[in-house]
Amino acid sequence: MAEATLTKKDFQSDQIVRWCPGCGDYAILAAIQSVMPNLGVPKEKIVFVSGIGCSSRFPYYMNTYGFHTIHGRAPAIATGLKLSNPDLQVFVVTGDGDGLSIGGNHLLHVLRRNIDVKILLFNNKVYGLTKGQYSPTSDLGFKTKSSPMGSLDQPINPIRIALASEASFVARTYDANIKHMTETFEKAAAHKGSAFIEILQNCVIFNKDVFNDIYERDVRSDHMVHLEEGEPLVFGAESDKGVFLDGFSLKTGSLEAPPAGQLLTHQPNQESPIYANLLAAMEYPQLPLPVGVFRKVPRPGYEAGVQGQIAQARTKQPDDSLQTLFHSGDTWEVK
Amino acid sequence: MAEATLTKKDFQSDQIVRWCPGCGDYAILAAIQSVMPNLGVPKEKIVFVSGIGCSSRFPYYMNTYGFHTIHGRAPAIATGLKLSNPDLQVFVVTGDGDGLSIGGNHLLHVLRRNIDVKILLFNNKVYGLTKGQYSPTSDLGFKTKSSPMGSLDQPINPIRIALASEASFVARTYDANIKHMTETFEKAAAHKGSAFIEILQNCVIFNKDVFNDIYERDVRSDHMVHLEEGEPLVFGAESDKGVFLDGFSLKTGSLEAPPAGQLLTHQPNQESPIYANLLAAMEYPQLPLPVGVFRKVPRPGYEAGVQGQIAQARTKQPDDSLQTLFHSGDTWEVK
Amino acid sequence: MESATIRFSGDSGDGMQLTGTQFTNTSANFGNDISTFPDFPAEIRAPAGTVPGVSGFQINFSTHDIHTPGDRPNVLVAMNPAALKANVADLEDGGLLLINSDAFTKVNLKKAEYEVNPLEDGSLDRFRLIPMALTELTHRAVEPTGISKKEADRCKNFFALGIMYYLFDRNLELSLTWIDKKFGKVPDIKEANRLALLAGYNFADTTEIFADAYQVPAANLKKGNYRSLTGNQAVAMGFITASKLAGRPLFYGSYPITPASDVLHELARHRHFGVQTFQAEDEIAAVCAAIGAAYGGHLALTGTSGPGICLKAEAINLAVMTELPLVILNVQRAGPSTGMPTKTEQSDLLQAMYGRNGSSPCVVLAPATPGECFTFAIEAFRLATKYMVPVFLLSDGYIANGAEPWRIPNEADLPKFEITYAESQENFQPYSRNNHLARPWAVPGTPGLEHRIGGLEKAHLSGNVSYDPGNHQLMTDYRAMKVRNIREDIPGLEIYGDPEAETLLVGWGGTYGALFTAVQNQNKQGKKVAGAHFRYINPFPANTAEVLARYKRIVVAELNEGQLDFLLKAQFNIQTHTLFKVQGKPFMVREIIDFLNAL
Amino acid sequence: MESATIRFSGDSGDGMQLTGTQFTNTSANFGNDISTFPDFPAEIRAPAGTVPGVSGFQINFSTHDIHTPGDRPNVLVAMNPAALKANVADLEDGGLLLINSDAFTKVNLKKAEYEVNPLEDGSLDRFRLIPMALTELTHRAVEPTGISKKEADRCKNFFALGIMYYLFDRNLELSLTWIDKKFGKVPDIKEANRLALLAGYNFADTTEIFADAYQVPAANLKKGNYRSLTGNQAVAMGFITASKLAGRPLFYGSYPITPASDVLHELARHRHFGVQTFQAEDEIAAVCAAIGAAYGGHLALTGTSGPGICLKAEAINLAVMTELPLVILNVQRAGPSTGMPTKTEQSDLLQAMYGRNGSSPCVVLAPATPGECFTFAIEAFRLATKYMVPVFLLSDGYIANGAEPWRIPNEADLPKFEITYAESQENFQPYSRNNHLARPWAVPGTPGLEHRIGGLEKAHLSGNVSYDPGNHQLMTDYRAMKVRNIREDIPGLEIYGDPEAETLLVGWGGTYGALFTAVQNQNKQGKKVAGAHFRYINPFPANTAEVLARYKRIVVAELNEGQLDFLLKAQFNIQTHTLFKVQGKPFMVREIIDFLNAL
Ligand SMILES: Cc1ncc(C[n+]2csc(CCOP(=O)(O)OP(=O)(O)O)c2C)c(N)n1
Ligand SMILES: Cc1ncc(C[n+]2csc(CCOP(=O)(O)OP(=O)(O)O)c2C)c(N)n1
Ligand code: SF4
Ligand code: SF4
Ligand SMILES: [Mg+2]
Ligand SMILES: [Mg+2]
Repeated sequence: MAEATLTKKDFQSDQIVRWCPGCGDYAILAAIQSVMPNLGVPKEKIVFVSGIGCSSRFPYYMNTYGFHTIHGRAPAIATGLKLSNPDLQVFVVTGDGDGLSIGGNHLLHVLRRNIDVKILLFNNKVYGLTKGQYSPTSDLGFKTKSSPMGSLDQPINPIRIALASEASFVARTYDANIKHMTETFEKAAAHKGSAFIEILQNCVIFNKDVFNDIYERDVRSDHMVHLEEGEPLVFGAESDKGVFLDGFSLKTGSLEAPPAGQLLTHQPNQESPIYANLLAAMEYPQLPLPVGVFRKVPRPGYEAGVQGQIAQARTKQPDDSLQTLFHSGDTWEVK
Repeated sequence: MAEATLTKKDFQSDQIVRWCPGCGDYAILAAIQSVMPNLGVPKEKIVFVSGIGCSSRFPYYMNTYGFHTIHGRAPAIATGLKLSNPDLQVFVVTGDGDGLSIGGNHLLHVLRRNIDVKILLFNNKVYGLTKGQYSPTSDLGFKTKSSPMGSLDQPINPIRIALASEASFVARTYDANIKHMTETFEKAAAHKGSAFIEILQNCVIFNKDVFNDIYERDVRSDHMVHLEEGEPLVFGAESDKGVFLDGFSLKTGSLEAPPAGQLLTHQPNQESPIYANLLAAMEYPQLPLPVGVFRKVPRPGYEAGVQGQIAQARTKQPDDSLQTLFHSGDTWEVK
Repeated sequence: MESATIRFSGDSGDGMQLTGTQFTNTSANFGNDISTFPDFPAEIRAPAGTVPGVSGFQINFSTHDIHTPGDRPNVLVAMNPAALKANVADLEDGGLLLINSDAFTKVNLKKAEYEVNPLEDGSLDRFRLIPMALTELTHRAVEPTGISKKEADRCKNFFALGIMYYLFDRNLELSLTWIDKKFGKVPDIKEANRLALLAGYNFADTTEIFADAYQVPAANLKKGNYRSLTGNQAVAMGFITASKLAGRPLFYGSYPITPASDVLHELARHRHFGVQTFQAEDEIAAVCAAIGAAYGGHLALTGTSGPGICLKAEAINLAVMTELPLVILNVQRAGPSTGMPTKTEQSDLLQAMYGRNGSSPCVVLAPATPGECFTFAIEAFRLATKYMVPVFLLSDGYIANGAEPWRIPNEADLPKFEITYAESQENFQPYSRNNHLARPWAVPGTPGLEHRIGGLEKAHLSGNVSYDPGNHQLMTDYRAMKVRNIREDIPGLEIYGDPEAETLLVGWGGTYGALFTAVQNQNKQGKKVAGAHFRYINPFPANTAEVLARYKRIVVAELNEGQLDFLLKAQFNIQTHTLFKVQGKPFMVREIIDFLNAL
Repeated sequence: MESATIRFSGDSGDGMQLTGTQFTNTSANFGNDISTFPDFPAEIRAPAGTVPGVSGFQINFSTHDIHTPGDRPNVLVAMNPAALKANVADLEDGGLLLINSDAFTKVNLKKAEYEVNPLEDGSLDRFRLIPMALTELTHRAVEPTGISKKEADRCKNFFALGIMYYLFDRNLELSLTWIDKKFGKVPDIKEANRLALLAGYNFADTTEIFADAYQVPAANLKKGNYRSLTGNQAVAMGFITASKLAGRPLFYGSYPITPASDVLHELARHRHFGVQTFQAEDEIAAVCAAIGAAYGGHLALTGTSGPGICLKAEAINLAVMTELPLVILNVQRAGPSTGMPTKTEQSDLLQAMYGRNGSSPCVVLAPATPGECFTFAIEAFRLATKYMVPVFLLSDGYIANGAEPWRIPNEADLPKFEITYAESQENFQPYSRNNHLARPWAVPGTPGLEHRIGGLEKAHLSGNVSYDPGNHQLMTDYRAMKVRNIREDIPGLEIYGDPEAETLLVGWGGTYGALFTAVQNQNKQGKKVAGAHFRYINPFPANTAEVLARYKRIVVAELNEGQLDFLLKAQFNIQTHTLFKVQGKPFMVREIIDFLNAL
């Protein structure tokens, strides 16, 4: 098999990468390129579809098929592509502006339909390409050229939006951890149906180090909790702290002297959205920020549904000749 | 005070109401008209802004200011109106198609910004005006002219979308109960900030009686649970059943012989979204459908924020003369 | 009688569309040429009995070729006062006016805003008024079935249809068969409708309310098998046909909107042809999904009406830049903004031409009749795929809902068009061009053709992003030339009417029937008038300048404020006389004749 | 020297925009007339050292009136090989080429895709090449401050600026003050930049690399206070001024997009003028919020660039139908689709005219210079509010980013316009019209005026929904007439150049400077050429037909494929010679002259 011999290099295009030096996008690109050979999918069957934004330049750097579309619409274009060619492996690359501002609605609908595309949302909490305006994930009070006195817009949480959109696979990862990205991407690629992955990404120019408090090496273990299926939600450099549910509220505590409540065990497969919503409510600094797979449930795929209807229709009406089509109503003859 | 003497009649316009006989919209209109005199707001300060759909004809029937805009965009237009005139009482009327299909993104953003508009989403699980195609809330398998073999689109739950959008007030009511509608609308009107209300509405032509299993008089008490602040989630004709949380799952049981788990007490004021998300996950027929106020939390209003910034800017730079503006950069004189 | 025009009118709930369609099919089957014009109420169901709730269906049937549903009906059926009010002004003087007198109650008169009963105040004297207790008569006719009063009420349209069948000496067979099929599962309703139809016919026969039945003999149509087809049905069938001819599946991305929704409904019924219909969350997603499918190698179509085109503009430009084949159907309605959704107009032509940022050439086609909706659906895909370019197909509410007999083609007679995808190769150049300037259609999944496209300006050949000034000029020119050169691939502009004419009547799209009839009429009266009708607007046919130059006087008639006129003036430096109408209504033949006579 | 053109070019990180702006301000202050043209790299930060990462700033300064930034620089400063590569073709033969030789390392040469070092292969022989170790020299100059190497590197633009100041005998004062203010909080950086500037100046002085310093004496500008202003700054200031003059708050609904974002940034800084800027979730929400604010009685503005206009089209039509005052700013960029976002073009004119469904007339204005962006911002609101109509204001990337000296007006000299809202009254008719056909502006909150508007066709006077055919025609005509009549309210088309000319050079919007200069130039050479420049495009000025008829030969020049040309031909039945350029670049004066000479 030809594809078995592919390497990361095969997925690097000949285009010069044009992100700012230090941009988190480089690490994400490297992670994706290193994951590609492991998918078992031939290069020509892989397509990257993106919107507009720094992040959305992504397809140019992948030596696969690529479509750099228009702002916010990548999920819709990917939908049409995937419906027409269900055996392609389609990735969507988008940003917090592209995916949650102008493109919020398409994101919602592609997820609820469970189209089998993998959506990578690069969240740098800012509009990079247009030079630094606040985005839907920017913090309240964030000062930018378009919000010189601070943003008044309550930020949204991409994970919560994805869950409300009935996404069947929802995860979060971060540019500072290639290994975590790689694993997360592989899980997403293996999932049948839509996969939504928020990637925390550092925009060194317009929102420098915004996630450092959370994910820098020396604080990471205290400020993040890595979700592992079947494992308790444990964190801390010594893995000595846990996340507990007490009534309707979450809190952290030491494992040795646990607080009131129940230590959570990670169950991404729960059909009910309740548990995943619980995790999605965890935000730093009140709680450690969860990364990993929040939810992963089987759901019927849309493409299969469409193909199924076509097959069923053909069984019922096997005759698809034009003559039959033309004569399908009342007809008469003029002699 | 002139407005104190207003009656329901004062809010009826001279236009003939043109919904189909039996349409649930009539009851909603009656409820709204009857609530108006109680708001303590003069008629001329009330504006109804709508999109396009059967439901969106609503403003024509209200003898207030009204704007029947374009499909899906009412929240955005209402935003501009409210920002320009913060002392207006602005209602948005939309449908499941208008508000969740084409307009889903604007809904999300108006809610997260917490613009002080009251959004009434008439959910009849179908596109009425365009004669009966499936909508984003239609059930899987729903057969319509555009889905003759059944819809393949996983429906979304408007309440879950509103919660993920960080809405500060979220409620559900239904056209079969004028009293419940009236109370809910009054609560929404009293809330400062965005209020989102899903109204279950019967489209007698294209989706006849779709909610009857839930809300018809004889089944209502068993298939719905009415949320009352501070009260336990109790239902049944004899108020003998309750909703219990057991681990991460909800179940119902008799109050006399309660199942394992904790009987829920309604707490719409919780700052954390966890509890409201829990309720939002309740769907008929697995569980009784909750109606009433899911969530109601104080959050800073956007209009006040804007006005505050203007005031603050004026304190800092009281001089708003044109000459100062013109001279605000480097200038030089030619003599 | 050579031809006759009947208009059925009643409340939305009275089944007038159905009645009209039955009469149409029977007449068509009989061998008449036909043309129909359904006139729906605005989309909200207005309260029963009011003028906004009136639904109408006009049919013109004839023993010779006809091209319009008729200006003014010879016979008007009015099921209630509102229907009378809404339609009586159109009835020709001396026309037959059949009225359901049972419906002329105080309440109904008030709903229709009649102060006095028009049946009694002499205001209808110039017509041959025939009031009949239609409700009562129908009730009596269906009594044996024991159905409810409400159900019985709903049969009165068949009673009325029966009367018309008698009056025009038509055979009941087709409608009886239809009733059998339609109501097969509810025997008493089936029986009731049967009884009503027969009773209407017999009642007319025995009561001698009419002096005699009229004869409108069969037309001398070309031999063949026929069916009746609306423009919306035809266009859907055309797209499926294109897909079969090309051997590529059809993908339709759409979002419901009046009057285009029926194309979605029609295509959705044809999954067994491999058709995928995708009801998107909005028009933007609909066109984007279609672009995705075009990229994926499908015959990609998106369809809507005017306001939806606004929303699709940005994405259509993406298809222009990426040079993907995309067909955009616009079933035009009256604008601007929401306008009058159920009414017809031709006012989106310049939007198709120029409604996008930048220099953004697309092909623009406009079928002239319901039947041509079929052929132009195929033509649209032939051009889109051959030239790798977006193609607009401008239909309108009038031809979309109007029907005419359609001679069923033989598969062998259909145009062929071949589609070739790029094949695996070394050093693939996604923006190389063939001799008609099309770039290769390289479908994901093809080994070795991995490449990147997008909305930024593309470098010639490589397709890489390019900001080079000369390249931008070159690519802009290519995009324009590609469309301009299509001139060589389409038929020339044809002239009909008097070969020695000095006046040329020019139109485009759905007004053909009225313009053609007006020219015929003028010629009969010895007036030296000819006509030319544009189906190809961008590019215009190669001989356009030459044809226009031949005439002393050019008259442009269109249902807008002068959009084709504008294009012709700008491109061909001509002066014109103009007849513009923006009323949400098709042209009446009379209006055109009067205009020509007054020149 | 009467005038000179310098272009600073370097990597995006080299501070060339800043350097250019400093030189501009100093020259303006000195009394030259100036015109500038910044040329940004495409929006993504390209890797340092590559051609796509080059940033340029051209300034033309003169002792007489000038109107363009100059075709070809007399002096080119190139901070690295990529900058040389990207710009050298534009430098005039014999021009001065100042180069930072330190940057011509192997690595950098490779990044710029130079095979051999151009400093060594004789390819620059036709210029006055001056290679200098700018990096090295700067490092040495700033050594006393002890700042890091990286920080020192960033001072070299001031070193280069110092050299230019010497070369053109400029005073350092303004830049020194600026450095003081800007870096006041970081003393060592402040000191370093000061040192670099002075060192550059002194270096040029002492080393005698230049034979002499040039003199470009002060121009004879009209007396008054001046400042330098880009089109984007000017338009923002104009809108704020309109708001002050009208006594109504300004509302700006927008979504960031190149090259319009700076208008949002600029307005956002002016909250103390009561300005509300609303950064919406997309362009649709932006225009809709503006429409809501217009309905609410504010001066409502929405702004974007071409692709954003596509998205706003449907909502603009709502403003057309509801007859609300709305100003739509389009800072045009190269299209179609995403096109070349940082490059200029004039290709959205027909989109402004026709980019909506139905017959949808809007006013279209196009300022000709950065300074006119100010006056036309006011004019746009005057017309929008007086006629209750949407107004397009078409700026472009060239005038938006280019600067010129702007004579600060006196408040008393500014145009007045009055706004009246409808007052409480009985039987209010929201679609009644005043003598210039505007309907009343009835703001929610006004007792007694409760009424309903929307996108469906409106009945004359009452504004109720109407499907009446005659009413639709009437309202369509009103909407068109209202805009057409504005002819009477705007200045006539003016002619510049030779009064006895037989050739008229016609243009619109941001190309004015180049066209004007070309005509001046031709006249100097005795050529009988005049010019006319359109700022009002819909409607055209009342005397347009008459003016055009006066000339034997009409030449239309525009930065698109012929959009104004198209409008003129269609409306005025003229024939034209055309000069169209679609390269993402402004006209060079030379191109126009050559074209005219070749006619
Ligand atoms: C229709 C349209 N509107 C606006 C823009 C301008 N624009 C390009 S990217 C962008 C935001 C990008 O933000 P995000 O998605 O967060 O990407 P990032 O650059 O941060 O990776 C905007 C507003 C555009 N290209 N098209
Ligand atoms: C841009 C645009 N697209 C499509 C339409 C057609 N359209 C009008 S209403 C509607 C759906 C209405 O559904 P919903 O919001 O559920 O309202 P309902 O009629 O059920 O009350 C559609 C698709 C339109 N008017 N404008
Ligand atoms: S602007 Fe920010 S997001 Fe964009 S390339 Fe630079 S660092 Fe990355
Ligand atoms: S179609 Fe349905 S929603 Fe619309 S008016 Fe009729 S019953 Fe109501
Ligand atoms: Mg971002
Ligand atoms: Mg609905």
